[in-house]
Amino acid sequence: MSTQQPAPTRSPATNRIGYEQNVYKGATSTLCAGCGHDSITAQLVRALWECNVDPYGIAKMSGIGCSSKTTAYFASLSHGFNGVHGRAAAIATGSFVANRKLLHVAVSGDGDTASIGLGNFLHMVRRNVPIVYVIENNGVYGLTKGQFSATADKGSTLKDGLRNDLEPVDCCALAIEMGCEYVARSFSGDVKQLVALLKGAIAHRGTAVIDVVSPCVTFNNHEGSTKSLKFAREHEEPLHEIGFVPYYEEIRVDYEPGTVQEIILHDGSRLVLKKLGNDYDPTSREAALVLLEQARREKHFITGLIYRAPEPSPAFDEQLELVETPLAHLPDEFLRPNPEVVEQLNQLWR
Amino acid sequence: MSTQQPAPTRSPATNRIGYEQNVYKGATSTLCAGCGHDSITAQLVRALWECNVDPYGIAKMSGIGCSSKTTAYFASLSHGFNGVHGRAAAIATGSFVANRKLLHVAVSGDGDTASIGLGNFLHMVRRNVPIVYVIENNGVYGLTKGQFSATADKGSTLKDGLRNDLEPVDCCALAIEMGCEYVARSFSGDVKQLVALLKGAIAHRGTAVIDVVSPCVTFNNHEGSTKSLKFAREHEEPLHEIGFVPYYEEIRVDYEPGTVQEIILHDGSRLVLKKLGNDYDPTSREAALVLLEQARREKHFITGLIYRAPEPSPAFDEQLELVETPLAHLPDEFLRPNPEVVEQLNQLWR
Amino acid sequence: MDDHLGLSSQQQATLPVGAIAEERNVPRVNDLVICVATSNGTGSISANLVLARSILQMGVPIGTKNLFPSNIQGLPTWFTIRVNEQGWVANRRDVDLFVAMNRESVFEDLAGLRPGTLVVLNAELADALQRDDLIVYTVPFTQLVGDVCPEPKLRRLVVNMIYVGVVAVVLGIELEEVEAAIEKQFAQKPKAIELNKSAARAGAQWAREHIPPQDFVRIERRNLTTNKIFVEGNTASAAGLMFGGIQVFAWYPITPSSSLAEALTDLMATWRRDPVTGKATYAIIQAEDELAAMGMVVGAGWAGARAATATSGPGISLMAELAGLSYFTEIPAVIIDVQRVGPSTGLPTRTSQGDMLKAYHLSHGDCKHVLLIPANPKEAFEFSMTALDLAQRLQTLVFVMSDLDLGMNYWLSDPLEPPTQPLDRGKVLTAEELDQITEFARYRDVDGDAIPYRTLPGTRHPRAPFFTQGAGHDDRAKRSEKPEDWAGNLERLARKHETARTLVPESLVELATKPTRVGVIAYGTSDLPTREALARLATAHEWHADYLRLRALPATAKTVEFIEQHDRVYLVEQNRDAQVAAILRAEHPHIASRIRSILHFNGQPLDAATVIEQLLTLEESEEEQP
Amino acid sequence: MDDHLGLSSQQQATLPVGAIAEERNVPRVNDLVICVATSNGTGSISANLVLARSILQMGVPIGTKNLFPSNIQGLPTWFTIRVNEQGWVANRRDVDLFVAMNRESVFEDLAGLRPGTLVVLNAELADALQRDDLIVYTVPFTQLVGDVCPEPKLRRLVVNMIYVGVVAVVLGIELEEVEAAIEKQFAQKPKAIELNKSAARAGAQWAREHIPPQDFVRIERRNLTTNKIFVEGNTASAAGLMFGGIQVFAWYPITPSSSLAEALTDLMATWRRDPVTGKATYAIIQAEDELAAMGMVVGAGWAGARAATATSGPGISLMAELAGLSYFTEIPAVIIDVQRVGPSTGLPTRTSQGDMLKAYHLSHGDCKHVLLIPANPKEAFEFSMTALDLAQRLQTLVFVMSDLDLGMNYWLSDPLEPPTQPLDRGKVLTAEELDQITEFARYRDVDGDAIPYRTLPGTRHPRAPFFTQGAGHDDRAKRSEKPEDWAGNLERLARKHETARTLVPESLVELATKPTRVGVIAYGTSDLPTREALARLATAHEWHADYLRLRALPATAKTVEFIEQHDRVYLVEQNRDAQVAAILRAEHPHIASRIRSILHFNGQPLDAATVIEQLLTLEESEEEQP
Ligand SMILES: Cc1ncc(C[n+]2csc(CCOP(=O)(O)OP(=O)(O)O)c2C)c(N)n1
Ligand SMILES: Cc1ncc(C[n+]2csc(CCOP(=O)(O)OP(=O)(O)O)c2C)c(N)n1
Ligand code: SF4
Ligand code: SF4
Ligand SMILES: [Mg+2]
Ligand SMILES: [Mg+2]
Repeated sequence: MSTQQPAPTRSPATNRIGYEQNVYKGATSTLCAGCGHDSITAQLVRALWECNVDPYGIAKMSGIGCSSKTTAYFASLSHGFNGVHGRAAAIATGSFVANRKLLHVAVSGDGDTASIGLGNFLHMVRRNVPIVYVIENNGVYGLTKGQFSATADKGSTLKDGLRNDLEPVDCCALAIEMGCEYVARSFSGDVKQLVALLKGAIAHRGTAVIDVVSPCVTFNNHEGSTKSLKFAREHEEPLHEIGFVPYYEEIRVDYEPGTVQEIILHDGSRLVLKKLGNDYDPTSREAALVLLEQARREKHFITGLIYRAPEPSPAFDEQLELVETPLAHLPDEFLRPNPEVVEQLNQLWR
Repeated sequence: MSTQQPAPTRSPATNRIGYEQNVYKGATSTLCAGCGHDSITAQLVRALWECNVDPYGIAKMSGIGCSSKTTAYFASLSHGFNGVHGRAAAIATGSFVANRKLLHVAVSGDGDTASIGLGNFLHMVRRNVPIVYVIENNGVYGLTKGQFSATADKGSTLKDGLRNDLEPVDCCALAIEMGCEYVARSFSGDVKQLVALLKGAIAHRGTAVIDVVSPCVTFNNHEGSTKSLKFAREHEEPLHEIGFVPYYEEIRVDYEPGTVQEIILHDGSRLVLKKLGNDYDPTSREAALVLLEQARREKHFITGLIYRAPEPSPAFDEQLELVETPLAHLPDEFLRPNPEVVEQLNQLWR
Repeated sequence: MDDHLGLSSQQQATLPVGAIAEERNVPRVNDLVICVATSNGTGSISANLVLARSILQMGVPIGTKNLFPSNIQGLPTWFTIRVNEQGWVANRRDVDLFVAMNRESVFEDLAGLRPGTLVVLNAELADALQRDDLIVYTVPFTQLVGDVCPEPKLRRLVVNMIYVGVVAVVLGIELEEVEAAIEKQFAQKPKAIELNKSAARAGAQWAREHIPPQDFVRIERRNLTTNKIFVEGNTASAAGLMFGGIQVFAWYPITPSSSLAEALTDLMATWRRDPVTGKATYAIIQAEDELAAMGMVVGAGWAGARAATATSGPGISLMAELAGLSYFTEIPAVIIDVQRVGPSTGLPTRTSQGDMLKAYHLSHGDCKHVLLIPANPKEAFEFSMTALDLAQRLQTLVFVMSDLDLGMNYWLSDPLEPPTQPLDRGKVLTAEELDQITEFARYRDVDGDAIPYRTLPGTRHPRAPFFTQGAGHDDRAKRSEKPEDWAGNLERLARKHETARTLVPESLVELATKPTRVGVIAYGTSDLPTREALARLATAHEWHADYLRLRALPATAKTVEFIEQHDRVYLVEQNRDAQVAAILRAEHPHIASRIRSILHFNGQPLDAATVIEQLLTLEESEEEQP
Repeated sequence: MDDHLGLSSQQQATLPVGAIAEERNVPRVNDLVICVATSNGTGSISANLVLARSILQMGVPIGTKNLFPSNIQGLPTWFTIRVNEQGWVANRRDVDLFVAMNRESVFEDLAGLRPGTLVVLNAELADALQRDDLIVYTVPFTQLVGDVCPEPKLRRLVVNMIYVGVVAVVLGIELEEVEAAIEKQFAQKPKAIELNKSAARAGAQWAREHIPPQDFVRIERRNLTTNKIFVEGNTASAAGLMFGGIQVFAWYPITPSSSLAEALTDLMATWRRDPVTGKATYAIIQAEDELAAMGMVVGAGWAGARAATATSGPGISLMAELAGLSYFTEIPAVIIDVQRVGPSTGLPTRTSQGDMLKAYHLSHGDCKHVLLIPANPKEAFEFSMTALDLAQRLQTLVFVMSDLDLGMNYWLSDPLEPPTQPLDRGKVLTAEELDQITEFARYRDVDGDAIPYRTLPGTRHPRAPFFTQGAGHDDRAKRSEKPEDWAGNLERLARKHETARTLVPESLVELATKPTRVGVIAYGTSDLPTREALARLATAHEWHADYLRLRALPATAKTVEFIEQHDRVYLVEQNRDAQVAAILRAEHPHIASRIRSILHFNGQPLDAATVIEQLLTLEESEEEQP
């Protein structure tokens, strides 16, 4: 992919809040060499760094799986929570309402999200909980050694000959149906696109779902798997070239009119989408659903920003009308009514 | 609604297999007088009778809720299973593979299906388990006294002033995304349409989802509720007039060409859709998704056959390559390999 | 025995139960049971509460039991008021005054009554009367309601207030108190007050004109309820959570715990919004299921909030996996289990103590949780508050084991008292504190109480972060599969449970008036009927036993000593499997064989007669084989 | 103590464990432990199995333990082969011959070895050797593999077969048996056979040339494994399900039960397709979660199929609600719980018996389930079959309580025996049978065994249908909230559990050679190490005890009598909370105080030394305070 995005500033040694990229790294990965999940971790590190996220202020949430382990591999200055299988969405929801000032980043597998956790995932989306929710989608249960996940290709086979007769679940389409206002699909190997989409997700306020094809080199990298490295590399069809412009930067490159679409994010940052042939508008839910349906039918592996609501709705903390201070930091006097209230209640109940 | 459907045969006292409609009834309902669920039960009784379903051969499945109680109120010659909250889909799946010759009819609430059971419901759909799955959708938890369900209207309020800030879940759209090949929406008060859709579902082989708005007269019948009797009655927008022609009957009425669409079902029965103004084609997934999205946006209460796959895929029992005889009826010799096999295994493991 | 009323126990009574006055011309005063049979969904609850409150206002203690079906409208429902000036207001099986308003149940209702019962019978049900040993007042309700209520639509509701008037006259309840109770009941709907008052008056008027004074039972003014409150346990629990500083409450509707969540929603909206901005200092989330509810609680607890959920049996089953996560990752969490009858769906509208063992060990693997067991609304309030503190202190899951009887019935209770201690925030290290120490090890037992220190996400200190996982870890929270790390951690968790043993609410002991080698233990809502039974056994049978009320698990040293000090101890439980006995026997095998069980598990609230019957039978067999 | 290997117990050994030959010039024969340390995902399993099988083929009993991390590739993994001609092949803590192939663990590995241990050390790791009390053979594996394997990509796999050759020579394993084992191992991949053989030969060759004969340990041909099979417990369970006539199997992947489902999938595809049509006489469904898996099992059981699932700890937590549904609606169901270390995620690749209490009472409310507890592959086969029968017979949920040690390790076992009885279909009434009777009451105890009759959906008879519900019902399956219906039904279910007590596999007793007042009880995979401990205690310490192996819960009368007949009984369990002791104490309080616990819960398979240490310590304290 060539780039027309705002001229990249030469990567400085530290970001605007003074941290080196290293600060956003974590423990050494214990995943298989070449696992797609590790590339995503690397992009997450970069995106967090480039977005000047407070390295102490991240809540890293996950379920159980190879993918879910990766919360240990980035942002080591922040707390991480590797919970139970399929419940990252629910746990993250609770954590978010307890401390809405933390940037919640959830990393989850396709088994975690599309099988056992499907209901909870969709309801988190419905609540518009501000979480960057990354699905590391390899079409397989990595950690339990290669069973089909719900995003496995129809017709694919296991080593022992077992065939999958079911259509893969499309988490992006379901998220859109549940009202998600930031939905993207990417590929662990498409570094530039993925970083931009992650940065967009960080700047978005509300649930951001990024479904990233992330090859499992051990169990699902064979010829014919649409989740293999080779396939993804050869068949990726980006919807647009995508660049992220933080709120504090001007766009420094001019575009031919009509070739570029700007998506303005919550904090004033922008995603700059440069059209590639087709004329896709990611701000229309209808178009997004049709796009995904066509891609499914024609077995196209499209990537990019699939949907961003033109007018974002209130996020979960706004719906709940939470006080500004994170609940977890409220002092006693906010948490306990005056002793007289006890007497008032007694009176009421007499 | 006026009718152009095949001239109705005068309801005979008995159906083609010799049973009176009464035979398809069940215990007396203990629901509130006027509850929409009771109307649906009545239409189910009629559809089963008119479809000449073996009254002994039905498996009635449900979760927990007012809606789920209704499996006691029809087909009293058949076994019913009022399981646990949200798991009707899973339980029915198990029952179906055990005895694929039984007609599986599941009745479930919106709480049951769209909240606690959402994941299991969607995965049942994905497997294309042959089940007539009726959602009795009242936007409320009836049996637990009126809390919001996940299909409650955005902005609606409870008695104590609590407001629902969330968009309703659209089970039809989700079902289509999961590959459901028979998806319909109706209203408990639209007797004719509902019976036709139920009959179509009975004749369809594969999961058939019918989302029926079913007013809860006790907790969600107030002014402004889109699930109230009054609202549904006044705002229903049928996509088409719909008639069911069993496989053994000829259509006896001629239509002007182009005014009617015929959907041929598994057993040769047909749904005859008479167009009403708009030109909706229920055999296009894309069109169905767009339709539902528009209806959502414009807050239209459209009813009718929303989607039927032009070429149905293998149902779950075909995917599993099950023997013809229901598994539950197989004699010992099919279930236990010869004693020599034990020795062969021993040999293998020596 | 009126079994179909659900007023009997699984065993038939063999002893005289109500102290029926033998001399019929001296009415029994302030010792009776009123039962009203109506149809579910007809709004009779208001009338019944007015009746109950008017007695209370006369200074006489009462207890109420609302027996309703798992149905929204139309099935039979019974409301029972026990009046007893000694304060014995637990369930009692037999009825002194019966109000028959429901056709569906009236045949069985009447057939089940004790001879001599007073009956207020709706004239429209007169055909159901097929015996002549009852004292029946047939009241023309339809006619009376027509007179007071011109609006036909309202008559179904208003008719109930007429029987209140009738009953008031029959029993000697002062009409002024009825009217005051109506004012209280309809404080939010002033328009309804006058109409209801006139209905009550009409009933009273009719009664005065048509019913001769009876000399069986009477209510007389006393001074025994001053200052008491009359409240449902669930409401009190909700208040406890509020004063406990709850920040995140996630729930999924289920009878009988929904009303706790709903009461909390109301209370918090009034008292826990920031007075300046009007914003909420809390989040109440109706989750999509119990898995999510518990997930949210655990997530919130992790992030530093005081978080709880309320549920019932099926809910705790679904929360099992996450309960183990809370235990093992040492995240504070609170579950209020308002127990209903299980297993499975069971009887959602009936009471039980059937989740005790389940909650104690909830989740796979080696888990033991802390259980607080309130017996009345005051304790429901206190223990809900304490649970939030203890969860923080112990960094673990704490249950409050309430039940439907406590949660959904109105109880006469001592008034709530404001908390005297600040919120316990537990062992949380701030960035400043981290500066003072050289090492932070999340799961290390620094203080010898097996409770480690934690930091909250977002703490701006390089030593603060740690990785939380349900998988094996060393004391620095690093993933570990080493045998000694696993075993060491699990042993520490066991020791932490021993610390909990010293922090939970202490058992309460009441010694018998005479020295005895026999003890009785009860917990939760078994307390009141058990104490009544003991009082009665002492008076009527000269049988004495020391009494201990268990208020928490793990059992405190005092509880174990109590058992050690008695030859045999009867443990009263409202479940089939003697669940608390199982826990005590497992943990304290040396006293296992001293424990005998008194079990009651038919969905009815426990009554003293059941305790007495089983106790005497067991004591008899004890004497036979010494 | 090589703790980091995970070869130690939570307590350090205080007794001499391996019977180390004092005279070093007489090698100890057929009594040794080999441990191979490699890196996960390098395919060393094939080599290790070849090594194990070649010893087996020499007629010498072995046991293997594969200690692997919860990781797919790269973390350390240890494979242990215990060789013992007495058949004591359970875990033993110390190692006689160590093969060091993994850099990541080599420092700790070597540091942890007992002085005098033989070490086959990869020359590339020579720098890690920092002690001189080991007998080290430094092998240039890289060079050797280069010679035999021209294809660089394959070398990582083939190198493992080289150490097999080396070890064979060092221990005296016949090379012909190694080659035969290679042929067996690679039967499906004939191309690999020659390559592996030459690798083994190269290793042997090098060893013969460079390693002087040692006189510490040796393997010699015997005749002790004839007819035995060598198989994983999960595979045997799968075969049991197949012969048990399973029709519906629904599962969700989880270590360590996945391989059971996968083995079943393979077996059924071969043996359970209709020979004529090729169609399946069964359904195996990978569900979307454990809730669905259990839902499918219950649904299938309801519709008349023999249905089961296999899972581990987190799975049974999630299945809790549906387990109660099965219990209460009396629907046959089977759960095979291949236990791993909990609570929470725990140690997914480590073994435990930590779900016993949980499974026994799974679900809210009063529930008790039937548990079968296999101790070896033969029983895994039999009990999986029996479980399906018993579930039909008792119309309830039956657990098979396996564990990771049994399920995922290869065990030497007696061969499987074909079933002798036809499938038990339980009390199912057909339409014809319904014709013979006047009334069908689904939940009535007709036969006095508390097991009711049922009909299957689809039965064409007007008396056949009934309504299944988890809510209260009368004996005709009609919804009921009546107290006596509820209590009566629950009492019958308790009686049914007593019937189960008489139907489950009986305990096995081995009396001590001398009369003794002391008993020992173990179950499941604790059997072998416990018996080894007893044998050793008898020989070395003149300490004798009677032994009972519990094979099921509820405990049979024989088990209870065994405890009654002994002053004290040591119950060996691989969990922290003495979970089976808890069950026995709760149900049989009169023997509660006789039970003492020997507990092991560090994730390692139990070893005899742990039993001996704890036993002797407890016995000592027993003597001190008589
Ligand atoms: C309740 C429960 N069931 C099953 C498991 C076993 N398990 C661990 S990870 C996993 C699936 C992992 O697949 P996925 O989410 O796609 O992550 P990946 O490893 O492929 O990245 C499963 C089934 C578990 N830990 N908990
Ligand atoms: C696990 C579990 N959680 C909660 C409940 C309580 N409950 C019973 S019915 C119901 C919801 C009913 O709503 P819906 O499915 O919409 O059916 P409706 O009554 O409206 O027809 C709930 C939450 C339960 N029975 N089981
Ligand atoms: S098994 Fe697959 S998903 Fe897991 S670490 Fe290895 S490559 Fe990645
Ligand atoms: S509460 Fe609502 S849903 Fe339930 S029976 Fe009554 S009207 Fe129907
Ligand atoms: Mg995956
Ligand atoms: Mg509903």
